Amino acid sequence: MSTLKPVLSRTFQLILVLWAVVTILFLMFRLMPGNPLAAYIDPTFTLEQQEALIRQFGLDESLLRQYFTYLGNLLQGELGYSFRYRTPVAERIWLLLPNTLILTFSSLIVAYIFGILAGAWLAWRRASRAEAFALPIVLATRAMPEFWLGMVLLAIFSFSLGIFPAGGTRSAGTEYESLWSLYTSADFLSHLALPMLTLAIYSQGLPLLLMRSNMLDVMKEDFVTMAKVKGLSPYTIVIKHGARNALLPVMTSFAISVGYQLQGNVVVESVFSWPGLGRELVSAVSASDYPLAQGAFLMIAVVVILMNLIADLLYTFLDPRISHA
Amino acid sequence: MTTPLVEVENAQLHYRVGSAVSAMMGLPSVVKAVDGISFSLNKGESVGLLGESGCGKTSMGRLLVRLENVTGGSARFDGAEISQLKGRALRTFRSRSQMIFQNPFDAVNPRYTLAKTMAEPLANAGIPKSEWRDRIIKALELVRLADPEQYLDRFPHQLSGGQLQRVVMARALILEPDFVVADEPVSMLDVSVRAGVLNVFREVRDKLGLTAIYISHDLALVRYVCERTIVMYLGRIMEDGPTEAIVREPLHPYTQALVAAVPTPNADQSHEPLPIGRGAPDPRNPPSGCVFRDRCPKAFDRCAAEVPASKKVGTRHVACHLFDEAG
Amino acid sequence: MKTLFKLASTSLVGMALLAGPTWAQDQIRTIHLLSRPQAAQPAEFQAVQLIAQEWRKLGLDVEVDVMPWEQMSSAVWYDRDKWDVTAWQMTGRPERSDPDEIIYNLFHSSTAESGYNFIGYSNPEYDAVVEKQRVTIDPAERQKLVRQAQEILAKDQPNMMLVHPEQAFAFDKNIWEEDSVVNQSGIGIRNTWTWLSLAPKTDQKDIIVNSSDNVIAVNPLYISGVTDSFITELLYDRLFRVGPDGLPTEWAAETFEWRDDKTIAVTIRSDMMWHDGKPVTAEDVKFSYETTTGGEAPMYAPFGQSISSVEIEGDNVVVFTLTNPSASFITSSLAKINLIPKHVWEPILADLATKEENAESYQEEMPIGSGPYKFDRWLTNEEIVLSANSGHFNAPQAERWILRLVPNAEAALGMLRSGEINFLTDFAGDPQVLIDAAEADGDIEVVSTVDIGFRYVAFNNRRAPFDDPAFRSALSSAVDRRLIVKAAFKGFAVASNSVVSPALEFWHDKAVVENFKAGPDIAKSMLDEAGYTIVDGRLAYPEGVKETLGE
Amino acid sequence: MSQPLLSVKNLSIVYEVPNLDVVAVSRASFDVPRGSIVGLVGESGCGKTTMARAFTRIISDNAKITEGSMDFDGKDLAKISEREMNDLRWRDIAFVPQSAMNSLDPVYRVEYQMHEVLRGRGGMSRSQAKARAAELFEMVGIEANRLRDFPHQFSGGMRQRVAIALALALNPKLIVADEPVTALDVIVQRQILDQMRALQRDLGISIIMVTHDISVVAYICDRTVVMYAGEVVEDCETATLLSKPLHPYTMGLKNAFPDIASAGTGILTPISGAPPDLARPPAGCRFAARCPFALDHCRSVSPTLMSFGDDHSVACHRAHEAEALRAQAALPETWGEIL
Amino acid sequence: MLETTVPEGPVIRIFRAMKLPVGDNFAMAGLIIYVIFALTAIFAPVLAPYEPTEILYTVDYDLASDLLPGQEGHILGTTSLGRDIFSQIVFGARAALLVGLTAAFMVAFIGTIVGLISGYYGGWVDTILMRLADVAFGIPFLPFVIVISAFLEPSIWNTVIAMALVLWRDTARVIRSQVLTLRSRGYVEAARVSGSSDFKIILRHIAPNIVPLSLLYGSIAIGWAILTEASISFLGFGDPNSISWGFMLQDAFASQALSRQAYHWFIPPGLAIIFVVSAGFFISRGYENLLFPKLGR
Repeated sequence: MSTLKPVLSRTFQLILVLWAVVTILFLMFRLMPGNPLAAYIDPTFTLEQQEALIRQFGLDESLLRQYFTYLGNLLQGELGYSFRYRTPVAERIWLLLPNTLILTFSSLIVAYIFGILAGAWLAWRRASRAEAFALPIVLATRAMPEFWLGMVLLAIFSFSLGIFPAGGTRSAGTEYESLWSLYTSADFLSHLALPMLTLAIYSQGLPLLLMRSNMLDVMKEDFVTMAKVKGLSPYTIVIKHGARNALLPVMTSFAISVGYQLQGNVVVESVFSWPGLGRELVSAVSASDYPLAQGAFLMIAVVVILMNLIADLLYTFLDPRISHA
Repeated sequence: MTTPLVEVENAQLHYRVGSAVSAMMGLPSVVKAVDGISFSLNKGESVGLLGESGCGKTSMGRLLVRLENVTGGSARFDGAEISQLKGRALRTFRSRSQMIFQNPFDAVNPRYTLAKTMAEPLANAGIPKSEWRDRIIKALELVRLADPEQYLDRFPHQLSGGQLQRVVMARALILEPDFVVADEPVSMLDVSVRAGVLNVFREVRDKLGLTAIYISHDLALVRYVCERTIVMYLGRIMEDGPTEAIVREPLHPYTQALVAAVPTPNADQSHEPLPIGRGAPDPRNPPSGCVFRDRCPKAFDRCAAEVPASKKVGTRHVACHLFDEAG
Repeated sequence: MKTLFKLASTSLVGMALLAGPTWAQDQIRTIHLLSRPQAAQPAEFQAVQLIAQEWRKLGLDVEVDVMPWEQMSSAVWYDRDKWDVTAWQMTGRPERSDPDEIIYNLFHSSTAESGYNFIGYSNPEYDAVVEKQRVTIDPAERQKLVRQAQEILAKDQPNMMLVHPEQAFAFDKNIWEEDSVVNQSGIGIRNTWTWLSLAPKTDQKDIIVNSSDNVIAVNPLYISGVTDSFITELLYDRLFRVGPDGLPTEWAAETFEWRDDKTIAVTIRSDMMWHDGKPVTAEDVKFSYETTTGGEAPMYAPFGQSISSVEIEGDNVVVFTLTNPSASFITSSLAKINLIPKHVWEPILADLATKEENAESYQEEMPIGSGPYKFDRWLTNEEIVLSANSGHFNAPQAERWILRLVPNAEAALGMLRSGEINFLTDFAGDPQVLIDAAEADGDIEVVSTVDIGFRYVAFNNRRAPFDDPAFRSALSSAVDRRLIVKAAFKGFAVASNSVVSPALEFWHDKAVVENFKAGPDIAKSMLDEAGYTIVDGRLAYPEGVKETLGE
Repeated sequence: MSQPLLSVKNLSIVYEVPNLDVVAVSRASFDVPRGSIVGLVGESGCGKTTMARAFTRIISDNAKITEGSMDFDGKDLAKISEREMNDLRWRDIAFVPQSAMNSLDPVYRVEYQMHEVLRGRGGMSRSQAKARAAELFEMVGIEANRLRDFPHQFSGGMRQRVAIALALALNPKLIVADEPVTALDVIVQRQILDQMRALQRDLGISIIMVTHDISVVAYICDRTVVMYAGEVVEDCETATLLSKPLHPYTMGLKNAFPDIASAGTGILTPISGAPPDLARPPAGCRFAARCPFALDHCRSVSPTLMSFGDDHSVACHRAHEAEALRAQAALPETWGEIL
Repeated sequence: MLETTVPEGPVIRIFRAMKLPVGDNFAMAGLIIYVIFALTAIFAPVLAPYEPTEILYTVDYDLASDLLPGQEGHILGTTSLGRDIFSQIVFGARAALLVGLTAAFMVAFIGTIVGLISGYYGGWVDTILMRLADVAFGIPFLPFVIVISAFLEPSIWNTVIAMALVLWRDTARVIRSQVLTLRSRGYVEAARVSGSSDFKIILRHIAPNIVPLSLLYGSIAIGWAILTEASISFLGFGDPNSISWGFMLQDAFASQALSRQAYHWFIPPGLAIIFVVSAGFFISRGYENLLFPKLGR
């Protein structure tokens, strides 16, 4: 009962936010200046052909009507037709989403494992020379433009050293039975390495700094002092009490990071020719393919919102002060 | 008989906690900080609001200076409903009714000099600037701060707790209000300086003919300051009457336990077990009927079924079913 | 507010404007020069920067507006009277080996309203010349007319012709036999003939090529993009193909015969099969041509518009009757329109006829053609795989043809060096970088070819001051083309003053290019002569002309 | 009389703040007899908490024990190695903190935290620990099934009982309790004090009770040590302290404290002024500035803690006049301005 | 009790009053970087030997392109388009300052106002504003800026406005929770009891306490804005008429600086971004917990 409550109320909130984002998206794309189809109407078209195209995309209806059609379609999981590809947007997006998710999650998992360990270590070595050296570097990694980092890594590890391939998810023409067999293949992993590393280097700063500052805070808590007074071993004190408590917000931040990372992917996917949602969004936007851009945007927004919810719930479930209220 | 200055009738202050969804699911979502409290104060009367943490005594005090508004019932000041005051009437009320806060270090803006802190009520009341300095010094003298001039340009952290609490008191009194709510004004202070602040409070109250409410969890302090005491428990009044009578012969089982529990600085005090069960009050989930019944050693069936009404017993009012047949 | 770092001169002008005296002559408004982004078109972007810099020296206030292709094309095509000047390009396609498409479509006044003459050029003398060359079948006669058209354009300067770029492509010579690469005139080594003849040296038998554009559709009835047409050309046969020499040659057609000016009979090969195993028939050919003009394929329709009827004679002869004699019919229609299987498309088209969508919106799961490659699979935004059709009459040497989608030039070059691709077919970067990389690598062969296509700056002939040929000529003369060739194209282009590429030797008018003189002084004196003067540091109209389009 | 359990001699603890040393505890001496409750009483900042922490040697990083000894059962807590000290911690010297809420790890069940001590420090098996935990809960009056709860699920008073149960886990000889009931309401406070007293009697352990509240001391402590500005100013049996205080500060403290048992509401008398800044302590007696009986001598010479009569130590130059001073001290006017 | 007073200069005192973490080496380093950065931006025309967009070429129409550092007086060489890299770096500071400061100002301003109103008034105003913040949290930041920048005219201002439209949320949430705490402070309640108007209370008691927080969020927003502008430029949606560091990187990559091994071209703008953005982080390091506000709701 007590665990159901936050889930319900947060889910309710999520639906509201989702609706608001969907509406903003709709307005954003419909109220843009100019004819949305302009880029796709060939000058040689007759007036009838032009009108047919406008009708085909339902752009002749009133704004309100378009809005309700759009909402109705969304409820059925339809995102309309791409202007450019003339095919259903949802189809393309479902094809690209797994690539984006695997990149996002693999990089974050690496970033979090490293960040948590390094953060705990730096907290342990607080006020040491190691810290004075490491902190500015960590802060600088968060200040790097991701695409720049990606390009530099590409230049070193791919162009110069030839260790990793320069882009894509697999070698030309290779075939896999399923996504799973693809994702577990050495070929895929070697393609994943550089973009994953780029994102991981950028992302590790958050868990690292968070872990470190939480550890430092926790180590000042009364219960840690009491653990010392109890004569418990340093391992118990630092790991079981310090790290365990410090981890809580770090775990929560993971979900939020997924949302953030998805946004960062937009640039990195373009650098590494990664066939994901971000690159699709960029190319759809440059091509004025409104329905596709809208669909890709919406999908990213949904993941962001979902992850915000999961972060909230994680916090609720992981902290016994809330879950056992 | 004069009309009372402060009249509280069945006042309620309910806080909503948790979301609308949890309310729909019937989970406890309301904390009844004040739940049906009635009393009145005549001009010049001072009363102690006594109770444990979470009993609603501070909320009650905040209602009377309009830091909160009643969610039910009424709280009137000089005949006017406090929560309805507007414009000019509200301004007048603000200058007539004041509050002394618990933590002196929190009650003054750390960025302000004491003169600036003291000037705030004056500015709000539209007192001409030329008079400020005199009035500030007069107020500081009133609370017996020696050599008040020296404090004007000081910052709060340069004063001791005792001194600062006097300044807080002076600020409350600078407009010569009729009514003051003092919320545990000495609980943050060391014992050796408490007495001074208490003595000043008593002196000023008598000098200005203040009507006062003194909020405290400490019966000994209430006894030192007020002739009348209202004992609260979980948002309700348990007992209301002359302090001495309550100290000597508490009627309500809760008051009895409370009086018995108060420690004294004497070697020869009773170590009898308290006439009360273990456990603690839970403001979110109070028992039905009498809110004290789950800890009351004398509780019987009726206590669970019915909220006891307040009954006059001698000079006192008691809300306990034990006194139902007495009348 | 928008331009952050205005040049000192412009701010001076701004101050002068604030003073607000009245001038005898109207100053010319700020001219907006459109360009595509640097990332997509570095050479064009650079050329535009240079041109803007030179024009500013004439006293013109120029602002460069950068936008991606789709936005730029809609700004220029859709609102034809709303833009000033734009950088533009015509890409070299095999069917443009015949000059008609360019000299007629781009400049004939009939296409100004909604066709390719988006600049609004209108000259009755010119119209007469290009109309005439269309129906002149005799080559020598026609050559004269085509050159005459070029001279008129040189005089009028409706566009500022810049260069014919040299396209650089590269391949891995460890993998492919160098002499199996075909260099098609005006097109380069990236062409269908190469994909057919490319002979593997090793076990690696896949041709792996790259594109920075996304593949939009694989649809024989939809002209969806340059990259997409590589694929359709391989999947679908045509009656003719433009050969490596730029002239049409028989393909699915075994023989052909002009029966008169307006009738051509084509005999099709008898041994052709669709990829699903069904034979290709004359019926299919007739169906293909009728579909093209039937309304469901608007983009292909112009290529079949001169056909009045298609008839079948016997088993394998198809007779086309034209509305007018057409000199370029074989190149522009018979070598252009894809042959599609009737049994596949008839039901699809019947279904589409009832809907808003037309055939351009239809993407087959598994496209069926009869061409030298078969469709294998398509991984969205990653690659398209075609495999060799061994039963084809001109079966390829390679096993598969794989198109990798690589959005940036840097990665494409990296992939070529690492072997992730073995034939660089799309390189938007600096050719010199490619050549240097090839030299360093040793295994890479770079081939560059002058393009049929060309780069130019289009003036909006409808709008003042560009409606004045003298003004256009002056602006065009302001920039020495050597600057564009060297500074923007790094030497990988030839200066141009004609829309007909020197790659089309027969049609190209050398004199037009050789006689063109440019330089700041020439431009200034031309403007002087036409009455344009500098008013307070800024170029102004001749007396009597008012600025009506100022902001 | 047997050897005291803990004997503190000349203990000084210094906080090293940049540019400056703050002597939080200055040459403090007192004994904790076996099986007794000793109160350590004083106002905020008097050094009582610092000293209490010193008995476990877990003090802030910038605090140093600069001199003196803490003789605990034959070992000097100030000198023994960290390893030896860690051996003593919780097995012999346990601690009850002021806020049990903050001193229990919020993410573990109480049972886990109990086992951590019983098994980790007491070497018990899982089943032994389980039984012992239940037994301890019973001792402090909590149902054993509540072991499965998280700390925040207990009320303030219950948490304090949990903290006491934890302290008792390994049968320590000494429990240091730092303001264990200060945050509690009077009724719960009284119940906890009763419990502590009962347990102390039953188990025969010693307790050091750190508090600012004389009434708590009066209620529960056998002996009381009064601290002022880092120094021990008086040390005797609680009854003696309340009836016959020798130090003017103790006398003043009593006057400032309201007494509900007294017949009327006499005037409470404050001690004017404030304690000195420990970074710059005055010469002479630290209380002199606030003391109505201070002489010139008091302001220049620091009094030492001396034995006066039976088992009664005091640090006052005028202790020999105490009888007379007490009489004067009872009069409010003695303390000057009462407002 | 352990408070000590050490004599301090007036600047340090002002910083302290603003709760800037002086004494912290990081924070000081950050402030110094900011000062250098601001001076560079202000004196850019003096420092830069060339106009950043000026195309340099010789009389023979050869571009002065791809020069190496030091060649012909170009400190950092020239780009493939024949522009002076050092001048671009210097003028890039101006663009960065402009983008950074305006975005930071808007983010801090909107966020502070929303947070103040939401926290102080509570009730339905709070509910609405915080739901709006939730919505803003649901909008993917970079994609949003891309869409706005691409569909409206590509200009630095559209980018800045798009950023402000989303990023106010973080500031607003933190300010709100800070206001909630402040609102229950004794001196604020005392002001209410003594009859001070809401406006006066906000202005005199609450605002001074949240200004440091606003500044902090502003300084982080400077970094975000510069990074975002760089990403936008890299993807080709940037303002082509302004030379920013992001534009330079885009230029370098589009011109294949990597293959040319023109490190002198693409490393300096990257470092410039890192330095300026880290400066904001350094300053905020003193407030580490505030760096990640979403976690402590």
